[in-house]
Amino acid sequence: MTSYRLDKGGLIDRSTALRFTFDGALHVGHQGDTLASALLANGVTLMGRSFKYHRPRSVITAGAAEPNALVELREGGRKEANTRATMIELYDGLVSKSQNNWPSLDFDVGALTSLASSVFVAGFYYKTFMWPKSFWEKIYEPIIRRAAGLGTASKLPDPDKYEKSYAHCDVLVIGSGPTGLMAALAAARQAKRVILADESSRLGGSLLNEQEEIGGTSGYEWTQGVIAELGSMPNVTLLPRTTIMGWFDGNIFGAVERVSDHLRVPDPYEPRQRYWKIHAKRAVLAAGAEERPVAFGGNDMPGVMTASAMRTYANRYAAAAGRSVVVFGGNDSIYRTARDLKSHGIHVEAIVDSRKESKADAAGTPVLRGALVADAVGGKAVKSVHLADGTHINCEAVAMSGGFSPIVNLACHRGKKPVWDAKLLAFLPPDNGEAFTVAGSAASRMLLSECLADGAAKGAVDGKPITVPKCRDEAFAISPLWWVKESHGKAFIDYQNDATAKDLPLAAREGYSDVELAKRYTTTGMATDQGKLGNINAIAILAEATGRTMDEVGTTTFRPFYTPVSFGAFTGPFTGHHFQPVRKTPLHDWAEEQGAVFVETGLWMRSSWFPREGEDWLASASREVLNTRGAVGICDVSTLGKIDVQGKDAGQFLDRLYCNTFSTLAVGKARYGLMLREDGIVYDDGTTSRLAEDHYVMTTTTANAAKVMAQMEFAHQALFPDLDVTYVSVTEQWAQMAVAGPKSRPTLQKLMDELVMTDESVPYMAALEVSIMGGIPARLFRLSFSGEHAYELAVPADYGSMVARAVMQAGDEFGITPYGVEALSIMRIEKGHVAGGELNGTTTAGDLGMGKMVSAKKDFIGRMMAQREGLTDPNRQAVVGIRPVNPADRIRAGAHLLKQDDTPSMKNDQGYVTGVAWSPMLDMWVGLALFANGRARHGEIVQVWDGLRGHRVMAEICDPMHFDKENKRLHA
Amino acid sequence: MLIPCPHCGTRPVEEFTFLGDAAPTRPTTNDPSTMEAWYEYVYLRNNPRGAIEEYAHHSGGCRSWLVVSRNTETHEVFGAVPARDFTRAKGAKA
Amino acid sequence: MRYNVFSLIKNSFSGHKNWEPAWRDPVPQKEYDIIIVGGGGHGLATAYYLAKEHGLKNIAVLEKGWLGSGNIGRNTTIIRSNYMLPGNNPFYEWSMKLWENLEQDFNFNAMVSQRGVLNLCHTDAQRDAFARRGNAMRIDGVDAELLDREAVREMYPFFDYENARFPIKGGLLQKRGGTVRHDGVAWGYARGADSRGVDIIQHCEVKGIKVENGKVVGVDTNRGLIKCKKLGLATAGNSSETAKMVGMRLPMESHVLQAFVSEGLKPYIDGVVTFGAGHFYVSQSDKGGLVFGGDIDGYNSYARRGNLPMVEHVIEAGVAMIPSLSRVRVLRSWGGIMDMSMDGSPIIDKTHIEGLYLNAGWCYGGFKATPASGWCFAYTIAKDEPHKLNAAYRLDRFKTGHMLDEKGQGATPNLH
Amino acid sequence: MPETAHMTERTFNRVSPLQDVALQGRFGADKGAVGVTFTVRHPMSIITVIARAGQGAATAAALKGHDAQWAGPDQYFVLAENRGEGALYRELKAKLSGLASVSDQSHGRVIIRLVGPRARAVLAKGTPVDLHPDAFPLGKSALTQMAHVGVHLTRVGADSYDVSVFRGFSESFWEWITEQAEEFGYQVI
Repeated sequence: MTSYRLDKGGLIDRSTALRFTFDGALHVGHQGDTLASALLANGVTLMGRSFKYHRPRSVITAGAAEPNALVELREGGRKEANTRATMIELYDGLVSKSQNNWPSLDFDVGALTSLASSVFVAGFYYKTFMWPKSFWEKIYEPIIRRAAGLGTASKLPDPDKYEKSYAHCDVLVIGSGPTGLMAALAAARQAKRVILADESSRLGGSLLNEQEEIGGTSGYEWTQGVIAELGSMPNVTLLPRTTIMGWFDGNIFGAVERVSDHLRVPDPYEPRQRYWKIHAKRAVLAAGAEERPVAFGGNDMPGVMTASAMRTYANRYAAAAGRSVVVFGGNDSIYRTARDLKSHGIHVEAIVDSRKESKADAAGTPVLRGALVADAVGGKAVKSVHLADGTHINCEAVAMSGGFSPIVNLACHRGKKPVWDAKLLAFLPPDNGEAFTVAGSAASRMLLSECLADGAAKGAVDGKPITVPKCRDEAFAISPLWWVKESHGKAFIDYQNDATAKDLPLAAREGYSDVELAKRYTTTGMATDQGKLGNINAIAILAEATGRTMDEVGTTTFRPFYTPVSFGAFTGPFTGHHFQPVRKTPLHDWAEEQGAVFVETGLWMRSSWFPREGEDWLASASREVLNTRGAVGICDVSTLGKIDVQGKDAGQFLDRLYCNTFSTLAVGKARYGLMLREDGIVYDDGTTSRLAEDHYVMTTTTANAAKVMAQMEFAHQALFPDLDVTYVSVTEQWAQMAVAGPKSRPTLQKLMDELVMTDESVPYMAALEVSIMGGIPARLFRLSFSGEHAYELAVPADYGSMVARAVMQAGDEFGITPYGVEALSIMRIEKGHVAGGELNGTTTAGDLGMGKMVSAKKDFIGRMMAQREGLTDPNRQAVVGIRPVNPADRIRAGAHLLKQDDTPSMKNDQGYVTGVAWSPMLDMWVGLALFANGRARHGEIVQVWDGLRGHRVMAEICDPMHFDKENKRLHA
Repeated sequence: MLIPCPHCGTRPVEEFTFLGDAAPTRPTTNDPSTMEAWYEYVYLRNNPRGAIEEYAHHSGGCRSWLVVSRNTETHEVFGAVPARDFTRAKGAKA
Repeated sequence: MRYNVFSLIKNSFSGHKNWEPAWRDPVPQKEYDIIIVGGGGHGLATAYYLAKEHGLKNIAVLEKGWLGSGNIGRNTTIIRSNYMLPGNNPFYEWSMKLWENLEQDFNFNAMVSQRGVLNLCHTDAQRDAFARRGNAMRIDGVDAELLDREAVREMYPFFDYENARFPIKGGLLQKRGGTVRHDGVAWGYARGADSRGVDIIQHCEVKGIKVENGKVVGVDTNRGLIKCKKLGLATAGNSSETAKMVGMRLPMESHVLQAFVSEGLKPYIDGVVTFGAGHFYVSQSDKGGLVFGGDIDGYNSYARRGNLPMVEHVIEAGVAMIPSLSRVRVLRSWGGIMDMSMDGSPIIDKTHIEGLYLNAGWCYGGFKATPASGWCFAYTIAKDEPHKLNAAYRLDRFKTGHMLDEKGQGATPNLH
Repeated sequence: MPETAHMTERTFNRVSPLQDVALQGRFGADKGAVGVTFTVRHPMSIITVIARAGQGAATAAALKGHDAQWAGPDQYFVLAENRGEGALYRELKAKLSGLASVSDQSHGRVIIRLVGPRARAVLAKGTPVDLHPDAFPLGKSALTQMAHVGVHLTRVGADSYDVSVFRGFSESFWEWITEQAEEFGYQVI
């Protein structure tokens, strides 16, 4: 054996040669290897450095619980930190780097912290770095932050894709070892819809790692038969490379399928990972058991690993952890470990069995009974071990086994705690009922025959059981083995966080004896493996230190995620511009033709301004205003919410929704309405038109359309269910355009099929159904947000752009212009109309100057609470207009208002500017503000205080209506 | 969490919007003497640890308001009825 | 024993075997002058300031679980004072000032780190709202800066500026905002209170409140009746359940808020940043984990755990803000129970029962308030009247219509 | 409705919001048969019918013979191809007078049809509804969400589904759903 690759055996394809690098060094492995097994086979045992002391580390496990062998995988935007080498399937061209070391993994300056490790005990940082005060942020903390952390994350966008999917099944089986395969088979043969998921690259679980016999053949051969049968059944979905990472309410399981992580880059059209939400009627947890390390000195040294890991590397990956091995533990599994290793030609120096007696067969290996490994000796690799009795044994590796912890994590994600079994020396899963059962070694069934039978039983709870194959069982007996106190060196409990066995008694001594406090104080169990290996040892040590039993100490809380999940998986395809859907109006194409600049308004894209050459937004918007007020303009207002309200009680229903009255509205007319919340605060506003006796169409603001719809549904269904009314959003059915300005009527007249537009036929606030352009059904409203003689024309959406073009053509002779929301906003501020800045969820009808609209004659939502003293106080801030004393001055939204001579302070604060606009009509900045007792203070000169932007001007409080106070233009 | 929508069948929580306890009843008069009752209706909640009947809007589905029976401590869901039926039943009892 | 580098080195020579407990594990006495229910941040801070500021001695803190097992131990560690309403702003700024001197005050390194809190904006309306807020801060002497897009890009060049659905337009920065090691706050206050004679009694659950003639006289606990003259309730998350013991219904609902931490990384993001077009905020702990959160799950809950839809919702927003997060892994999620009040603001007040005081309704803003909350609650209990800093946090404000609604969402607790 | 009546219905040039988006051709994985075939059903008549109080059964009965898809309690989408502008709306409004509210949504929604062996897998990437034939048989409709967008989903064949979304979201939704089909290979006809 020149390398550490065994001459034969293993589930690797020796005909392949996969080239990969680790810290720049080129190595070769085989298909079927993990990065960890390939490194071991190449004789590379130093794989990383620990968090605090920068101790040299190698693999401790061969699986998902690995705390030590974390690497930076891939490069550029695909770089991922902290990837467990034990879970990385080797591929040709793999690039990996060690982490948390400088200048190199082999020579790491950070390891100097080990010299001061007697100071750097658990929680030391809470006791120091406090003097001098300023040093914490300037000196201590930056050093700590640089030293802490593990890998370096990329700051480049991820080029790969991710996907999400739902799945439904009758039975979800988690884990595909002997238990899981039997459970899946039993359920599948009953024609249940089955999903079988396993985190490993191949199904088979421990049967891929161990030397077993089932049904007269090898465990591996047996898995191949079962997997083939399952694979042929249409009711079965097999999900290898899929980690079930959480169990949630409703028996919903979160899972991540690593679709392409075993490839250098994903295939075209394939995602890197797929996130599954699995709705399972029933689930069986067959996740197996985690072997626990033993706390002895140097139990973190490269070469020391769990016994099952060492077996797995030999059996599955044909990789030897060392040429000569000491096997140490307190249960019978150490004997099969020695046997397996020997079968591969690895020399086992001795079995060190902490128990004085054991019936297990050592098959010729020397056994030291009642003995303990106290320290591993070496540095970057094990050279020997010292036993507690002083015996010294040379070896290259140590296989350790403190026992087995059932992998109960998922079964505890919904709050129940595992239960200690003093005989089995394990925390058993809690009872979660039929919907989620635990089987096999995850339920502490330690014999293969028990696992097969348990899987078969729990896979099919009803109907005919399937036959359980015969198998060879390995005897199993266990005694406690947690911490070898005779150790001289550091004995690690939490490898990654460098929490040692001595840290726990210290925590207890200082008052942090509750398991949760001890965890937080020592950071035990807070590393990327979340205590999968070490927490059990911590509990045992804490129990002893405080004179409690294991169950009195108890576990910390098991929480999602079973293993860490990439942000990308949870994000799926909703990245970048696809974060949220884009909503386009029916006039979008037309607006684009007109050169619109669009702005995000909620999910909508609205046309904001329509610049001509050389214009910035202000120049464009100003021109649009002047053009509209001077002649005619057209604006896309399709985003306003439109709700069809029909039924015998439609008017009555609207009366309940709005603070003013709609049941009295004449057919063919529109009315402005103000809607309150039940707490008396204004919710929304808009016009509602009556198209027929039993048919209204409501409009809402763009921002509140969905909320208002939900409020209506609530009001009807939960509050007033006996009203005969229906309502449905028709927002998207209609393309709606405002046509405003003195030439709006002659412009629109050209489109009308029959209607002759006059003040009599289309009076102010008219709402008519009309026919345009040779038969297109349309709705014509004489409404005005701009303050001009204006209309809103609604046409079925597919005709929207066509009609808008026709309006443009019709208005051409008048010099029509498209205008956007910027111009709209300027005109509304000129006119003192309230919008989002004033409808801010804290203003009352009175604050907005609409107190008179509030009916006292009927019940409506918000009526009673609006009467509270705090909402009727005259000193409340009310909407006012504001304009600079010096017309050359600019005021800005968000500036606060102070009395003329007051100094800035919150006590002196009188209100703030809610919205401003450069008024091209008035040739100055004007605004609206919320101002204490505002309506009584028109004419007052105030400071507009904008300390945030270093700006302060004097301004006059005035009527909100800055322009055309008599509303003459409306009727012009 | 799965909610058994009486109209759509069982759907997951992501399709629903919640509005809290359905126990408070909107007073039926606007008489000034009922201010206290209105205040309690709008602001005070039992906020139980355990069983609750709560408003849920199937906003990502049929848009019906439901009253869901659920345990706030375990998130166990017992059932759901249309809010309309719940309100009528409450009215009938009163 | 004072904590400093010398005591640390000295103890290292004796194998750290001579450290005194940070707090005693006392047997409850039969009677106290003041009992605080809830051994979380606010309760412990209250006891600390009662002892320190008001010279009171005979005080107990009763905690049903372990010390700091509530929201003090499960929040995302952010401190800031970027409020805008007159009832809120001075209170939170006082809290910030207490944070700035806290560690020297209680001799415990809680790692107060003023790394800056940046709120991003993505629309003109948001920027106007930030201007209003920033000016409300500045007008009272609180630091605030309004940044434009390029200034944000300079701070965080790896955010999405090119392909974003909702482009970043700027942000509101409070440089004095930052993070504090949350457990350290609980432990520092506990140790400080204990050293001033306060009995901190863990695993002592209050089952009932004894009221005689309209006056509090004690509490029934799983360790028997404990008498008191004054009783302060600081049981956020469970406030309604505690108040029920005296027949009170509160204006709040309990909701679960999830929080998350990523695997440890080398320095990635320096300050605290809040996304403005979705529910996501993030900072990086000294240990290297990205600590982040978003919104409450939305349904009433006393379970300290949430569900996947909110996990997705939060992380989608995270990647929208920082595309490279895609390959970072989230390690752990957990949940805390929030008192979601009817206006998003808390209550620190007396009650209609003599000697009974209420500290509740913190929504998900309780951590940053810890020092001022304890300080004001201690004042309110000691003086039997609110301090002017917590004068607006009245229980009856909903009845009178004096809500403190920063977000303008009204009486819908899950929208605050 | 007799054929002659249709002859008098007026039609105008309706522009689908997907006109320049749903381009014909084969896309995504290019080996083997396509997994999904997409069609935009346009122009369509789509009418929302909501029964008035107590008229649920009568409304359902009156809709017999129409392509009426369930769209909520006592609510339907009534669909038809090749009808003139507003024709089906007027017809139903007359027919259901007093029984139900009728609102024209013909322009407000866009229907995308998916046909093919992988159509179900594509939809499962969006909706939590279990589309197994036992749970979602032919003719069944569901209101649900996909990719943050509310949809109305109907099984119209063994491996065929109609998905209807609000017009304004249709382009965004199209981008999402076709991307989900890339791994299977898809065509647009």
